[in-house]
Amino acid sequence: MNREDNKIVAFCCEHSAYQAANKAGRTRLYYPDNVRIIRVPCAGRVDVQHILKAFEKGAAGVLVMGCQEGACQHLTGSTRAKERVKYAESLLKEVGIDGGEVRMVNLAPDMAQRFIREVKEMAEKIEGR
Amino acid sequence: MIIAQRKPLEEIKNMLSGYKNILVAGCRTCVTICWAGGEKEVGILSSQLKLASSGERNGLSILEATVERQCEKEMVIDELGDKVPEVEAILSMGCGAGVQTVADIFEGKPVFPALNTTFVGMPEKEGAWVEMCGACGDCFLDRSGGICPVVRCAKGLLNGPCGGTRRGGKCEIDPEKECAWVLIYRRLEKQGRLDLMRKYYEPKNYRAVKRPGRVKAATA
Amino acid sequence: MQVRIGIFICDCGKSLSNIDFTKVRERAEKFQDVVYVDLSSSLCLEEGQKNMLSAIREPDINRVVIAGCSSELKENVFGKALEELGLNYNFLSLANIREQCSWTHEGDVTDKALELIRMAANKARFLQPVEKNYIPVNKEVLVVGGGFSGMKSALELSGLGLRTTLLEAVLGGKLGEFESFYGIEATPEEMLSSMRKAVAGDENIKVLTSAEVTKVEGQAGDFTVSIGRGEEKVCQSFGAIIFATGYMTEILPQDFQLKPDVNIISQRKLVEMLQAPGEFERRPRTIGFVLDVSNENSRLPVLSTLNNALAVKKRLGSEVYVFCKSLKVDSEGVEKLYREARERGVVFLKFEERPRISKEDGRVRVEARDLLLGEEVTLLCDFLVAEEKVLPPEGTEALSSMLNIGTDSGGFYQDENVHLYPVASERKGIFFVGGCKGDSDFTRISMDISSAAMSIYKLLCPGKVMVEVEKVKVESERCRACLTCVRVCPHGAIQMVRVDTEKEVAKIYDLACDGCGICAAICPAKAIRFEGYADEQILAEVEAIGESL
Amino acid sequence: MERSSLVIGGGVAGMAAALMLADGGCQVYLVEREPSIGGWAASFCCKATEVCTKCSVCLVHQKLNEVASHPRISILTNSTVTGITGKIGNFRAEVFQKRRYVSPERCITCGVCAEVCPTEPKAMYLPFPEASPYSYVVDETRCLRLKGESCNLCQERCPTNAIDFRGRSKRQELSVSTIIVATGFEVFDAREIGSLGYRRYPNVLTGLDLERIFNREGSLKLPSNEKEPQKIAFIQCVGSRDENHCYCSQACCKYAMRFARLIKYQNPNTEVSIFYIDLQTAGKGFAEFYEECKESIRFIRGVPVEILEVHSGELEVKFENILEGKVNRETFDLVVLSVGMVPRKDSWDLARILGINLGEYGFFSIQPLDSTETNVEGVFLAGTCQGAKDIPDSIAHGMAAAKRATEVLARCK
Repeated sequence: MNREDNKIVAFCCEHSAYQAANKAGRTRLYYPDNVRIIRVPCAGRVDVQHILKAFEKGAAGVLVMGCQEGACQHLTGSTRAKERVKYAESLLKEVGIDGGEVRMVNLAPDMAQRFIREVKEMAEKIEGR
Repeated sequence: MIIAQRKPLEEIKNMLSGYKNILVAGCRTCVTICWAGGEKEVGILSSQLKLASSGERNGLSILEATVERQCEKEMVIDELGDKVPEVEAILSMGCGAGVQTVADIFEGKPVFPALNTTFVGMPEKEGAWVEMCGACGDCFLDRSGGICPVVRCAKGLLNGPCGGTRRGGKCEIDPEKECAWVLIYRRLEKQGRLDLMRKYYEPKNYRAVKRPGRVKAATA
Repeated sequence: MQVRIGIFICDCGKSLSNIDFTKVRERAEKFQDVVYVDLSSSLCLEEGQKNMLSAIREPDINRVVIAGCSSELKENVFGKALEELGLNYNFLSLANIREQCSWTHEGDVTDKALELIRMAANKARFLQPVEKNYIPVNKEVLVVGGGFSGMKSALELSGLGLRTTLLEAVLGGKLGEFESFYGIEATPEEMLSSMRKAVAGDENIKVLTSAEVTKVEGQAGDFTVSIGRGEEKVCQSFGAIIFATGYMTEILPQDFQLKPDVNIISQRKLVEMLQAPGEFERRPRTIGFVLDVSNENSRLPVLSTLNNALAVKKRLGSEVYVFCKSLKVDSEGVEKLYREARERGVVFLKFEERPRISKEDGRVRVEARDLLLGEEVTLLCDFLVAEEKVLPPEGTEALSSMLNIGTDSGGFYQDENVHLYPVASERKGIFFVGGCKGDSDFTRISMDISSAAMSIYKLLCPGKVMVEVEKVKVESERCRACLTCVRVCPHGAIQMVRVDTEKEVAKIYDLACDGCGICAAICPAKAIRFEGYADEQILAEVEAIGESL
Repeated sequence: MERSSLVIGGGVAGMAAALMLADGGCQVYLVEREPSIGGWAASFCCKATEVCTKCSVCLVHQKLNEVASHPRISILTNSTVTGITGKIGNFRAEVFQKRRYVSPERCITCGVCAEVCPTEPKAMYLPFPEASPYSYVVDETRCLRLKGESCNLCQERCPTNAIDFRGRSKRQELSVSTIIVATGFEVFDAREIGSLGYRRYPNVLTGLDLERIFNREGSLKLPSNEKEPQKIAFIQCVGSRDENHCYCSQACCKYAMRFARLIKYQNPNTEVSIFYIDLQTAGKGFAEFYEECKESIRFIRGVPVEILEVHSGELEVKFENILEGKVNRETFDLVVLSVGMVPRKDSWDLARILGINLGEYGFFSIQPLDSTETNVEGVFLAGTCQGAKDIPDSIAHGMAAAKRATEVLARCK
């Protein structure tokens, strides 16, 4: 995967973001097709190394999408994911990737619109670079 | 437990400038426990280095390995022995002792430290560590109720608090830090051993300690 | 054992028009380790599955990738189909080429569909088998706390045939604050005594008085609890624990200038005086109640005030005034009680700023600006019943840190997470019921008690629980015993154990583990492997993105 | 006698009860009137700002998936209970299943039938995206074929021939040992209070409309001109705590405040005020949320009686401002009526079938000390059919009803 393909890797928690993506599909709402959704049991499962490896393999943007912070089935999953995304951002800034290419998103299973807005924002941010 | 902290990436990149293929060697003992040089951090640093060099024409090629304990010759040779010939330089993520053991074994290749070894300490809370012992070679803890004034008092005094202790028992120099001697006083008071604080203790003779220290077991 | 992947693509009744399935089929055959690719039109129906099962048998496929739609319930349908073939149900990897590909993008999406299938196939190459097994659970239950909630929990559990041990210093609790309940004939006293009789008579319930919990170890299904009774210490194993330690009430001095000679009394004192009329030298002419001063958001003071105000009206017939800001009526039947009180002549005065309370020749003077009248109101009353702030019982802090569970913003048990309501805690097998969870009313407390009893019945009644053995596993030779995972696990499912090599390592209890993977992500020594979402499986999916087609 | 239970109503309380019974080892028949289970809350929206406001709507989605994939729960949709005989331990329930032209087992929801359907709006539709059983449904009022015309475009094009217009309704008999009634509530029809102008003025909405708008669009626009509303008023206690509804619907203050926070979060310069009688802010963790609301939302004591649309399309609200003690008029872009819960109109005939009594306000009545037991042994209540409750309490009530049913089963075996 090389950087020009502008691929977005989205780690989606199976309880909220993955369901929101399905809902977007079921209501036939369109969003950019350079997104690749990877299903994880909880946003807390995503490690800093996964995010860096995604960029290393050529991803242009990474989205970590988990539940709302008070509604995570595993209580601290989303909070931990937020901290790790912040840490990943600082590591990427050291390497020169500091245009906000990695982002933590909090969703609920019915927020198809929000999922689409986040994906579109990330797609525009990468094109703009 | 030895606590260490990773150097900023800028510093590491400057060390490695001019070398194209590198071995990043982690250590599975102390630096893993303090989240600085374990297998996970080896992966993170390698990804960063690869990303940093992805811009240039022939980017870095990086080998990753993690030694069981970098301060043991046999373990270093066992883990890195066959990888070192393929690389130009070694970036060791062990503590100071680890880096030097690797450097002594592989004399032919430059060995660079990726971490700053900071102190001997304990976890304050999950993910945060605090210094507890300065390895001064002449332990004073029996006379200070188990709280080391050499390290935990900013000025390292041995005879009671300086005159500037703040209200609430905070240190004069760093308002968030507890004054070590106030802690010592309270503990000794609880144990009824306040007489220890009435004795006068000679200042420590730091020059007497021959560097580098050496300890030899009787049976060795 | 060589990985041989079979890919089964479903074109959903030929309705996914923007995917060229012939091209997908050709390209899919070239993926790594793929030995068989099959295209069918409705995999989710019986006929679709039949030909899939027969296809798997011939070239002994041992990993299955299904590219189709998203319906989760199909996952365990395919899982069972694999098991029938003797394949482990974990050898299944799904790619969603309908909701996440064909339906959400315009134009031709064949390349994206191909990529999604290759991601699933790449992940399938690293899948390991997961076995299921039964873990025996202890069917004894411990109930801590002997108040109304504790006794009722023990009775309800015994109704389901579960044996319980009830710990309490004194049986009784908070019912003493109520003189009577609106709409219920039995007085609180009678209810409590009948409950005590029932508890004493029930052979499923063993009562240990003046006992408290000193230490809890182990996990759901097998807690070892050490109970201190005076100097004697008992250690016993339980399958589940219910905490019903109730709440504490306290009249905040700064809200009510409590001076000995001023007649400011608590609800309990008022009830005692009502039950023993001789207490009053002479019949009080006016009694005042004050609410919403120390805590604007609690239901219990409203319940006790309305019930006791009605009781005063019936018993003494004296004038009753209630000062409140916003009356909490969102409990069962409280609006009717509020209406009944008003009809009986109880006067409700609503204030915005806090009323000023002072003493005037032996009686209590209350001044406040009443909203409905729009002017200052001063009231001289013989007795003022002060509002008591509902507080968590002491020892909550110590017990919750010993159990490694969180408390909510008010300091009560049970963290404020939506998934824990009504009675669960972060740790499986530990439940909270009644006032110790925070301020609540009687209908909700009895609902809590029944839900807790049912949740425990669901967990313990079969005597064994089916778990996925070591789905999340600590590799003991890599583990450095740095305790990070023990501290991070939100469900307290990880504890340190001594392994045969005399080394202490972390161990994940399959029954308590809820499969979130937070420990696997944070482990600095990469010692925890989460089968199904292991690092190499996630990175395999990432690598498969964008590889040359 | 293999233990089995009948749950009438597939809303959040019915699902919670069914899951608990099934996990306790009992075979459950879940009878649902609509083509899909989920009830009201399945179409509600998540009201989180940065942090979750604990409205528990995501629990409903989770329960929907769990019920759909549970081996011991069999879902009968489009069905109602027409007769009950027998007593506790062996009730015989007669279930009438309205004909379903699209068979849920065969339908793979490929959407081809909806594409070819000539009607507008489509006669062939999905109840809602997370419907369970996930299958298309025919709307009898709009389908040309059912109006007598000869059109079977969808039947020809369906790849798994799941559509069969000759399907007839079925009558089925289930033998169960206990029954749990979870038939839910109805939203108070705000048109009953004519002076509030609901349905007369486009910019007067109810809490239910807001839920649907946020669920579909994700943000709020003025129905009249699709612009962002600048000034919004919430009116509490519409259809609760009045003469013929002498109860508090428990959920309206909470959902009104959550919506107000959500709207302020989405565009902070909108002015939001809430008119109330007594603000219900009790509940776990709600005190902190109420403190946050106080800073950004204007609370006015006193409930308006009249809304008139003035020439500029704005709504003029006439209310008695109790603080100042005089009647004010104020204009708003949008007014939301926080409607309460009223008993279902058809609970009369279910009461007749089951022989259970109706309470004072039309909800089913309960025994004094237990909010799930009815006067008929073996028949229990769960959720809002017994009285107004919010989502978490309905779940707790469903679990409590399941416990009572299991306890009675264990005793009567």
